[in-house]
Amino acid sequence: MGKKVGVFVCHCGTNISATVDVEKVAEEAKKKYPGVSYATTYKYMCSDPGQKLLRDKIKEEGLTGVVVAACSPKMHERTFRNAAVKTGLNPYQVEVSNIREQCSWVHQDKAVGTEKSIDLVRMMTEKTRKDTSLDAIKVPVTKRALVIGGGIAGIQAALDIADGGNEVILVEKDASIGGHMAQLSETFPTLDCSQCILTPRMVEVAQHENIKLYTWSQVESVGGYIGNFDVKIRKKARAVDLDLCTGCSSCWQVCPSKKIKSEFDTELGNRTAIYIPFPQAIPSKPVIDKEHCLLYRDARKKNIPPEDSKVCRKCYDVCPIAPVKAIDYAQEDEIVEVKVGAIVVATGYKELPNNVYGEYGKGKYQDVITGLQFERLASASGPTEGEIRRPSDGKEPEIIVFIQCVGSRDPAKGCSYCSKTCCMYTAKHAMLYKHKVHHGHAFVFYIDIRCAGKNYEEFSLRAIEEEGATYLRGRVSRIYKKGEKLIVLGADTLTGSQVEIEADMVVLASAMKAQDDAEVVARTLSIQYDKDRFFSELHPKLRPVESSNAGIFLAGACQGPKDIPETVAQASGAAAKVMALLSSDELEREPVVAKVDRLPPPVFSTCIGCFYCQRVCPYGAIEQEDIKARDGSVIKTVARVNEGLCQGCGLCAATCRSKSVELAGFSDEQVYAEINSVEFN
Amino acid sequence: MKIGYYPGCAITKGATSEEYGTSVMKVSEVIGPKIEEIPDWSCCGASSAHATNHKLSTALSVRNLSLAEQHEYEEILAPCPMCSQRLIISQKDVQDDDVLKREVEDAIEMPCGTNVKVSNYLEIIKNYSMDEIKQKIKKTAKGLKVACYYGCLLVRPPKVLKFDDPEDPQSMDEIVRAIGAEPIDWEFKTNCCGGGFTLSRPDVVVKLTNDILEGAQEAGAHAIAVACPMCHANLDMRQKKIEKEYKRKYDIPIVYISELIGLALGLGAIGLGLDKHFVDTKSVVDAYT
Amino acid sequence: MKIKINLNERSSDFAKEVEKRSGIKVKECYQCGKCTAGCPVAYEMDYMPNQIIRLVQIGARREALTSRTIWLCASCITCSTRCPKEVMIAELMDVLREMALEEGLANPSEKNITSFHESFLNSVKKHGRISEVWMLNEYKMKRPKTALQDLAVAPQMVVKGKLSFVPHNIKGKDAISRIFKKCKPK
Amino acid sequence: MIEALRKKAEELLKNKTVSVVFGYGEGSTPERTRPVFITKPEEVNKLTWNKYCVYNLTTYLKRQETRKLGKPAIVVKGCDARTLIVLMKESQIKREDVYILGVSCDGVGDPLAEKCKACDVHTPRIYDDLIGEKGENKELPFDERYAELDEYENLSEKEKWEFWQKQFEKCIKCYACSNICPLCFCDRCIVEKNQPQWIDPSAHARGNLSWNVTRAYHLAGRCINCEECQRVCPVDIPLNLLNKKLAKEAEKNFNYRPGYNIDDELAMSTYNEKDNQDFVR
Amino acid sequence: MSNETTFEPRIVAFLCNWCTYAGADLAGTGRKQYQANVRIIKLPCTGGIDPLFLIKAFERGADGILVSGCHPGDCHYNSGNYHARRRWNVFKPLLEFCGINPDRIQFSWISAAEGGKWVETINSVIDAVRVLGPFEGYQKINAIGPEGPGEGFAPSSDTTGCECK
Repeated sequence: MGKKVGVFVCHCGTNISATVDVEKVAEEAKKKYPGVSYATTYKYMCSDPGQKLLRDKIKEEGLTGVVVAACSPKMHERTFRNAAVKTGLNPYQVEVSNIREQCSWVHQDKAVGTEKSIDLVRMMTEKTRKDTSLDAIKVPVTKRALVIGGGIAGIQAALDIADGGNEVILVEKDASIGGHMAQLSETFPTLDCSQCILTPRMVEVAQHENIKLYTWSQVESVGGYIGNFDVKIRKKARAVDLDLCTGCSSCWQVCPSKKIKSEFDTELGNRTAIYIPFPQAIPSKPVIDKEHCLLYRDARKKNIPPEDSKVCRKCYDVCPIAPVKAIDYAQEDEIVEVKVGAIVVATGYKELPNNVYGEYGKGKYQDVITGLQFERLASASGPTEGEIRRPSDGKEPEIIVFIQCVGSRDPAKGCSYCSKTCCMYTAKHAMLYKHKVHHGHAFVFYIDIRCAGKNYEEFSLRAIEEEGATYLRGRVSRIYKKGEKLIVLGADTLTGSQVEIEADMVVLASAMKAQDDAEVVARTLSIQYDKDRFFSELHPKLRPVESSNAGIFLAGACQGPKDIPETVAQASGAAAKVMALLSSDELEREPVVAKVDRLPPPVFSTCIGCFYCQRVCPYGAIEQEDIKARDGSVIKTVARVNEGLCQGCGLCAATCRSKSVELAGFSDEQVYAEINSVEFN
Repeated sequence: MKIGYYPGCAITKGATSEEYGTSVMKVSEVIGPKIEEIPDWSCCGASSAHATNHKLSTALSVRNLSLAEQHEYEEILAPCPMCSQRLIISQKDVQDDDVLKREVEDAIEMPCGTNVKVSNYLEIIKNYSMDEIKQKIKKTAKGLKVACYYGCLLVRPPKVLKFDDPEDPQSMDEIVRAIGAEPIDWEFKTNCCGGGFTLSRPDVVVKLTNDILEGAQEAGAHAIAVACPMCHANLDMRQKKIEKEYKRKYDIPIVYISELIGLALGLGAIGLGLDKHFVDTKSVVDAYT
Repeated sequence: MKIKINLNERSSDFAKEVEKRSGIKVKECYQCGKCTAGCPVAYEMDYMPNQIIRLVQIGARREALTSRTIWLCASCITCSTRCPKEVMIAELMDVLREMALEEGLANPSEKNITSFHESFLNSVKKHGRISEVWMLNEYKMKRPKTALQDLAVAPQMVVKGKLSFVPHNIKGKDAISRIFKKCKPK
Repeated sequence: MIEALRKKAEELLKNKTVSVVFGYGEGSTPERTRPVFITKPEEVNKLTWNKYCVYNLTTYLKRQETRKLGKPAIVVKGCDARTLIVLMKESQIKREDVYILGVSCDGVGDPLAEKCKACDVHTPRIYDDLIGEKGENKELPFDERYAELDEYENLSEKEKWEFWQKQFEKCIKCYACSNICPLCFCDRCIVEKNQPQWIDPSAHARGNLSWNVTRAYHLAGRCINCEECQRVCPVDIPLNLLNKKLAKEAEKNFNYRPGYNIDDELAMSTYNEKDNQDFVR
Repeated sequence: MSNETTFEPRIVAFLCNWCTYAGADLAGTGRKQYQANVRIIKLPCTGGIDPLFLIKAFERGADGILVSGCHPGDCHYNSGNYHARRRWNVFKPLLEFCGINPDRIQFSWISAAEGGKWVETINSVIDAVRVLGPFEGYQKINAIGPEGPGEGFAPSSDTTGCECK
């Protein structure tokens, strides 16, 4: 028996009916389309009465297929499918014809809009006639989460998920957790000390019974799918046994390589080759920097195993642990395999380096520094113990210039976006400077002051009104050196004049960029990223913490520039999503998955086993299956889809020459019917 | 490969900067590449054309490109940066704009020369003659501190000219290094000298050139090397006036890079045109041993 | 200054007109002022470079075309090179100068500059190349007040053989004058 | 060479390395050869080798009748050997399940077949035994290898359309082209799929373009241009022109030649992030 | 179709669900107007678009086709558009080789945020095909049979090709 399709045309108030004669669409459908046994219109199909109409008619008319001609399926497809389910109709027998976004709103001429709507409804009716009932796919959930990145985003997400009673694995690529926030001096808009508020949370992570921490580690690969990810973590050899080491500090005190530029201090301070990045590091246990360590350099040069080198073994010798020392030169990378149900990506950002702007000296002027470098200068734990001094000669700068939007809002230099945090941190820098150098003068070049946030506007005004920073509206064109001074050529567009400042120091409010390896991480995780290489959220408004890969969530600046409060909020949001996911034992997934045909013997399947599908599948969802005779001999080897892994892109179906694999919901028959019914008026 | 030579009005025989042309020719005879003057070349229109009439400016420039292509040159050397910049920009403009291309072809009564490559003097030396210089060098100017001054037209607009770093170019510095002198790091390599305003707004020129001379002097330069007749004219001929106006003594010889190369190759100072400068170049000539 | 906006006097399409003529995307300027900050001649200008763009953006056609700024621009292209939005500001000045001449709006107080351009091009038109002496001659006739300013260097130039009194005529000078004819502004 | 071939075949059959030898035998006239399937050592004298051995015997690897004969040794020219590489990459045969008797070849057909004119695989790039001298395979320039297409690529759009319409009009959908093709090995060809019927299989002109374009497209990045389809076409459609055009595009855009290097990824199952996209808005 | 009435091209657009379809939605949300000559078929990904679909659309009377999806690097399925681009790289030249005007089969990257680009692109495809005129060549050869598109919309029967039910 043929399918009985019902067509429901929505007026959407007048959104549709103003430019589409909805009555005529319904009439035509009923009159002309085969299989349509019922057609009507309704003011708002998505409203309760609209849904009731749908349910009632499915029952009364015995409909076995439904087309709702309304807004984009992205809006209410789920609404209508859920309504249908209540009547017992399979949700995948319901289709939405998009006559609003793609018709009534884009064509003014009512005759034209009506004609097009008639076509669109017909096409969807034809597809619906070929719809088959599909059942949701159920998959079990592993109740453990992985958090990638140990900055404030990762710390917050890990703590929230762990507090919710789930196991968390936290992976950090550096030797300590803490991220950028640990480097900051004070935080806006309250000016409380960054480390003072961060370190308790770091300690909490270390002590939490539900959190397993891997520092100096990286995620090597991620397989599987929502609820069931298989993760490989590379624990890089740190040359220190974390179980044995007590963090007693004797090793780094004796290390002879003392002049290595400290990454944590943004190269303004030094560290040793065996080191902890900063005093409050978690874990408070060192790592050997193999690039600079004399022993490892010697081993590389002589091409011998490091443990055989005799050049310098001071750290080993001094290590008080017995009988086995905590220093282990022979330590090798270790791969840890874990299964998790959900993943939070919190890999953070990278500050635009100082060598991009030729007109600002490309990094050749020591006293032109970045915002993060200023944070270290201003930080009590920094290389100058919080005193603002010039890197070149240690003098206190009497005139300091801050330049906003360095790298940001500058498509010519590669970032067109606003980094969002610089207006606030520059205001903070100006204040901190004035607090520390009372007689000093602070000038801030800005284009716009963007301080939208609770107490933010007040904070930035305070810099101007109370702290005496002079704001100049204009971008700086050039910085050059003249004697001891830096000449800053700027402008103040409000007075329409050029401004030339003889400065002692310049601070660039450098842009927040995506991490250098963002693309690699994205590929490892199979998530999308945008043109600036920040990871893409699934929906800019309504699904801001979900990535494009189900079960993987985003937190913090890896998704776009963010300040601390926003990062923490998003991290907690991601944690909530993870907990919702981990709260159930099983997951339901849309059954839009591929399927390779199976036929009775002697054919078994029209698949000939060329496995192009396997090669193109982005998810490794295609497996090889041996079809065996009774005696166990292999008759043929054909493709099979692992429904758990398949994400429903249809690449396999389009690649298969014999069309032996099809995508449910977009089957050959359905697409064919749709194309076949493309008939213009 | 045949390289066509487009001197342009300023450095041709009998013009204000003829020593630049002379030294370029003399140097090329020793270290190559071989260059031949493009027959019957005409003025590129310079700033006066592009400042007032885009189509005219394009047609005047492109005419020379078309001539070069007619004579089967694959590359043109235009030592004057005003010329090389105009030729390159005009070539790009007709490449990008079909309507303009048709109009220009109508005006010049020839197909547009869209393929010939236009090179400035530094490019030519860098691409063809660096090894030759190193082999044929006879004298070195050891200890001579040279401020390489590129000006505007060699490096801007960078997206079109695609030559060197617009904020800190290095190609002239490399040449200076190759002849044994010492290029200094200074801040005014690509500042503007006022260029075409030399007659119409000499006051502007005097101010801008003073900044440049001051910068060079503070950085310890013994001489300023240039590759542009306008930069040269403004820094050299106006130096006295600048000194008077700003009450400051400079006495910095302004030399063409081609002259510096020529001296290193052992060519005579007079033949290279070093006698034609307003500021005495003796100190530079004497630095070569 | 007061900018009046009504249907007759102002054309808000000025920016569009400029863009159509030159391909320069004036609307993309967000007024950061970097062009002004780096301009070597800005100190002499009546409007800062960013203000010229602003005038174009808001359709203040007359103010832009009668400005002195457009004539004072030395075409050093520092502005375009450093512009974060890659607006071709120096090239915009060319277009505005061209429009000012076409519409007879060129600011008379920068007559030195316009006369220089005229004299220069007349020499090219006549000979195919620049004859510096004759070009100078015409310029000084046009701008008698400038007659004395370069006297200090002239004799030395003659001595050094830097001023040739015989103009060089190229063979194709007729072709050049035809180019001038065909490229005459409307 | 023939002797060496026969001797090798005899040896392989005798020591049971293989159970059948696919080779060329003499045909009804001296200018013809035919495929022979030798299963007994004493019959190896049926094997021959000459310039009339134009066929690509690898097509018998896909046929049930010949598959039944057991592990084959197969006589292949350099071009045919490329098919073997494709078949291996596409999981249709395993390397160990076929014994490759490569023959060095200076070109076949009289007059010389088109495929031989720009041949740069005179010596097969894969074999177990090589019959004949091992020559050097000098890679010919891209343009030379695809010179045959120039004439057709230079036609105007209208001429192209008319030319191909005239060709496709002749098609009687006998499917000889796909039957002979060693790489058309699907159990069920797309044209045989009737739910839905993407391509009209009936013997009239409707769907002829669809069929011929699809057939060619399905060989993109796979066809090694053995020209067998064209040879067997009863109505003389120059099918290999289409195949060759695709081969040219695949090589130009992906720097890929099917069956040339066994380690190359199959062109149509991989991608390069830097693939050409000049034509994409 | 009579030649006297002005020719209105028939364009079929195959769009990926995540980028271009959403971009077309966005054009609607922004009430950006464009010509109505297009019928959109939505698929999950450009990687899932078999060239057969395009051939079929021509067979069914399309005068032009647009295939559009996510920008490179932006595919919801990571690599679907890269694979699609490979296919187009051979398929488009093949059609051109057969004498089909390149403007009749066009490709674009349009993201979910590029409503404007969608409008621009589809208008320009429509305009280009309008200049080319109807794709009579293809339509002629396919009209020979009993189900030619010239005779109006041919609905699928419920038993298409199915004899066993």
